[in-house]
Amino acid sequence: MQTVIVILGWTALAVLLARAMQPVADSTAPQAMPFLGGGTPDTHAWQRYHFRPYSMALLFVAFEMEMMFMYPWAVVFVSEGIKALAEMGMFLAILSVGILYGWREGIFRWQ
Amino acid sequence: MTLIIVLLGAAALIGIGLYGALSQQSFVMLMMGLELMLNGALLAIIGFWSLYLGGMPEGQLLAIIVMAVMAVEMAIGFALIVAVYRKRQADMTESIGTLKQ
Amino acid sequence: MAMTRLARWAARSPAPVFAAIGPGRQAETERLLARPGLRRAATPRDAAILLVAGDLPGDTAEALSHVHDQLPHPRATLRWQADAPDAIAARIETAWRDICAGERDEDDHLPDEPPNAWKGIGPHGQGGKGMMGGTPYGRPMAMTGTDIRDGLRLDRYTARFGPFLPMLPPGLVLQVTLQGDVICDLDVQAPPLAQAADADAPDLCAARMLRLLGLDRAAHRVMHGQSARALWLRGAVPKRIGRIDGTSARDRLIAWLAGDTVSVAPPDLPALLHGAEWAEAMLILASLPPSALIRAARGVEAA
Amino acid sequence: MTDLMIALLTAFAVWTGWRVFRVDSMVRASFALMLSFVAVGAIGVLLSAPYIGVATVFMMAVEMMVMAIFMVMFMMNPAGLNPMVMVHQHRLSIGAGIVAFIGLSAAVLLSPLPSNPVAADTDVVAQLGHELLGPSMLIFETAGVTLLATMVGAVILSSRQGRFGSADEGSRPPGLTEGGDPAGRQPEGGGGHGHHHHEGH
Amino acid sequence: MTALLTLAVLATLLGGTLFAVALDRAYLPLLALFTRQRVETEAPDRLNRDLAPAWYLALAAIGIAVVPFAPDLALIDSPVGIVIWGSCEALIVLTVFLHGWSPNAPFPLIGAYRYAAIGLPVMLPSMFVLIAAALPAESLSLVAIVDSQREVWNVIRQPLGLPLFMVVALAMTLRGPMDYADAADIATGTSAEDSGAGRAVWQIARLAMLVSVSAIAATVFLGGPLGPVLPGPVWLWLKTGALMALTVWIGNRVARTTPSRMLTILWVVLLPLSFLHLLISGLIAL
Repeated sequence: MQTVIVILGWTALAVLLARAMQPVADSTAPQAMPFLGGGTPDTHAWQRYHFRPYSMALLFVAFEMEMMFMYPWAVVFVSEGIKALAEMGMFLAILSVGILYGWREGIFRWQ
Repeated sequence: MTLIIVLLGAAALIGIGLYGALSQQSFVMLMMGLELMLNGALLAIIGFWSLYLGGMPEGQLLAIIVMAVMAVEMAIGFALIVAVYRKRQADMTESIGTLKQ
Repeated sequence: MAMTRLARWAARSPAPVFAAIGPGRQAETERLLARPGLRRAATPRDAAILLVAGDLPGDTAEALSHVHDQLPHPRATLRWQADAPDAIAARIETAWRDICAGERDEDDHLPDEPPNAWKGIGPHGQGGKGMMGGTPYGRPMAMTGTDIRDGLRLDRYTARFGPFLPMLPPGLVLQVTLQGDVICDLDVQAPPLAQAADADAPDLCAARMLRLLGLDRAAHRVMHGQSARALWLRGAVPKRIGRIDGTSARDRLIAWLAGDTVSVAPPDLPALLHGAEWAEAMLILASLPPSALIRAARGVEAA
Repeated sequence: MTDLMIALLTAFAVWTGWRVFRVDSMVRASFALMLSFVAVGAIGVLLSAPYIGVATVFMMAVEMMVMAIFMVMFMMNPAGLNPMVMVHQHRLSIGAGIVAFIGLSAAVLLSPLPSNPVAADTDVVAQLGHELLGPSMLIFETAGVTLLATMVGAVILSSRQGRFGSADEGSRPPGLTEGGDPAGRQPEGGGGHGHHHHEGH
Repeated sequence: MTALLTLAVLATLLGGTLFAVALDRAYLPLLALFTRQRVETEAPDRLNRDLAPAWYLALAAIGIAVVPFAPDLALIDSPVGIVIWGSCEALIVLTVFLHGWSPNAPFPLIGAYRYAAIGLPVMLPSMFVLIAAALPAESLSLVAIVDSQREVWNVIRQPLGLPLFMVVALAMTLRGPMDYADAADIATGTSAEDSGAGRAVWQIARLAMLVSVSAIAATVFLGGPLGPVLPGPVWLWLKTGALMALTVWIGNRVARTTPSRMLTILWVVLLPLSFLHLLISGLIAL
């Protein structure tokens, strides 16, 4: 209960503060142009942006799920002993295969 | 009473998610509909677990599984979209059909 | 009262200067901006004073107006012709005090109209015709095109970068087509402005690269004749980039840090930058001594 | 007090869920979905499921970040600079959504739901940990294998350079004339969607 | 008690931010920004432009609220403290992305995407070191983690933890070698179109985040409020201040490599290192 109230409270306070500290923005058309060192763009900058490491992002989404299992594992680690270590070792070893495969395919570079 | 509120909210999320999954032409938006439905399922599971099942550990595990399903769905779904886009330069659901040809 | 106190505090801070550097003035200007009372702004949004060093050629006038108008109000333009560095530094400080006191400001040079005529049509005033058509908010949207790396036909963003971009040599205008941050197409539209031999000084060249590596303090130290005092300097510059007859960008940085001048044959600029990531491309450009870069760009233009 | 907060958070989750399909900007859509997840996570924290609740926020923040990246990558007009509606079978979908909602609500309202809340002193995280390492060990390791399969599958599908050459090789139809432009759909110079010609295939 | 703790959090955040400003020697430049006009870019996403700095600031405050100010005393005394901090990290990536997305300009956009590419995998080592710290405590709560360090601090017991976490701290506060959002080659990236008060608020939030990350690191690795003679909060402040200075020092000293290269380093060097760290910590904890 307190957790949620505190988090909501800080968020609300920060939003109010940030709003109070930032006066309304206002500018003319030449002033608003994106900065390119004097150059001009042809189009809007918002685009179907070619995010280069997209395979990495997908691998990451799958790999990161392991955290969901690791947090509860950490809590019972000492009481479960060596069995916990072995089970998590196996789990991480399985996932590491995926990372090694991705590395071999070169997905950690800009595609 | 709390459980009913939570479950009604879950039903609404599933309804909106279903609407999105059926109506959106774009594959990516369709996935958002699916995620929203899973969100509703997650809310229902949390509600049931907490207020009806008296905190069975399997309930929490089910919630984790739902999240894992979301991650798998996202990773494979987007990988498919990338593959289809590479072939067809389109992300519409209709263009998946032309892959068969 | 509170406002004037704030303004007085503000006037004591280093003056934020954005420099537009003319022919032959690069070395002088870079040394000027390393002075303690001045702050080199990386973008005009962060600057209050536009310093125009030397006589800019006529074809850069429009670009200068663009940069000038991008400075937030209140702002001032200072032209630096033959003053001694001490004199111009004093002028900048006076101007900054006047700006903070609200006694000095300049109007836009360019007319206040969007780049393309446009009238909002959406329910909230947004948008143009169709999904991708028209010129919403005065500009068209980017369109898809071939990519040189992975074959995903996503949007290509074309723009002219320069002539007053702080990470490019002064005067260089590149028309670049980007997909993501990879350079898919490149065209040298104007070569860098001619610079005297002192722009090739090892400390200035090293400082330019150090700034790109995020080491502003080290750059400062190098320009004041001290050692760079930075960690992982060599490792941070990828070994393979910027190879020109046997030396790579990393080798040239090491030579500059040791205090040696570097001379390289003018490279084939488009071939060097085509297909590079933006971060790499900027490192490659900074790793070329200005004299070689100018000859290279002129060679492209003549061809 | 807790009930009121749960009701408000539920309403917020539903509202942001609805906004997902009503905003033009793809970035806003994915972050609206994220806010919906955050509200559900907060409800979890209030319903004595602190781990599941907070972990929902954690996982979904990451997933929606990736979602936003891919939405912007593949959607036309990703920032919603032009107003747009991209739906088909709209009436049917609305109907299906409403039917689903009414059906589920009726099931909720009509079935008896005796109250059996979590005991206040349960250490739910440790309970989950013991469950994972004990009775549900197989589920846990199966999840590992599933995630591995997902990782490998995602990499194979999404990366261009595979063991068998470029993924897009031969994907563009041959030219109508020698060395000419490929037939079939060309990237459009303007205009909206709805011009999907696939004559070449 | 709650009111007192709220005040303590506020005081830490405020004092820490002032200290961070001093470390960056940025008092006067920040003040000067408030006298400048705030320029609006072409067709910006106004909602996200205004919300991004506010969220960044809020996440800093939430991060500190999890930190115990004395043994057994935290504003958010949650059984899953480190997961809350993990969520904060995930949301920081999102916030920085929004900050770069909202102005509709090329350099901020490139910065935003670079940060997404680096910020996501950077969270993995962070989660691993925090989980490693939770092993001897047998709990995810930061209060319990502090308790488990009564005999020996984690910085000695788990020597790889703090260095790995420093990398994360640099990334989360947009500093030095991990500052891919605001790099110099894209004219300060996500901040390239910020001016006036908007710029100032973002920079302040960034410095507040430095306090938050350092406080978490001080709690997890340096025993937080534990220490002889002086009261708990003072120890926490001293340790946090020391870590802030260390972070700033590293940020000013280490060169930034290209994003593509850093991504490979993260997955191929730092991730195996954090696996190793987890294994060592696990064996020691048993």
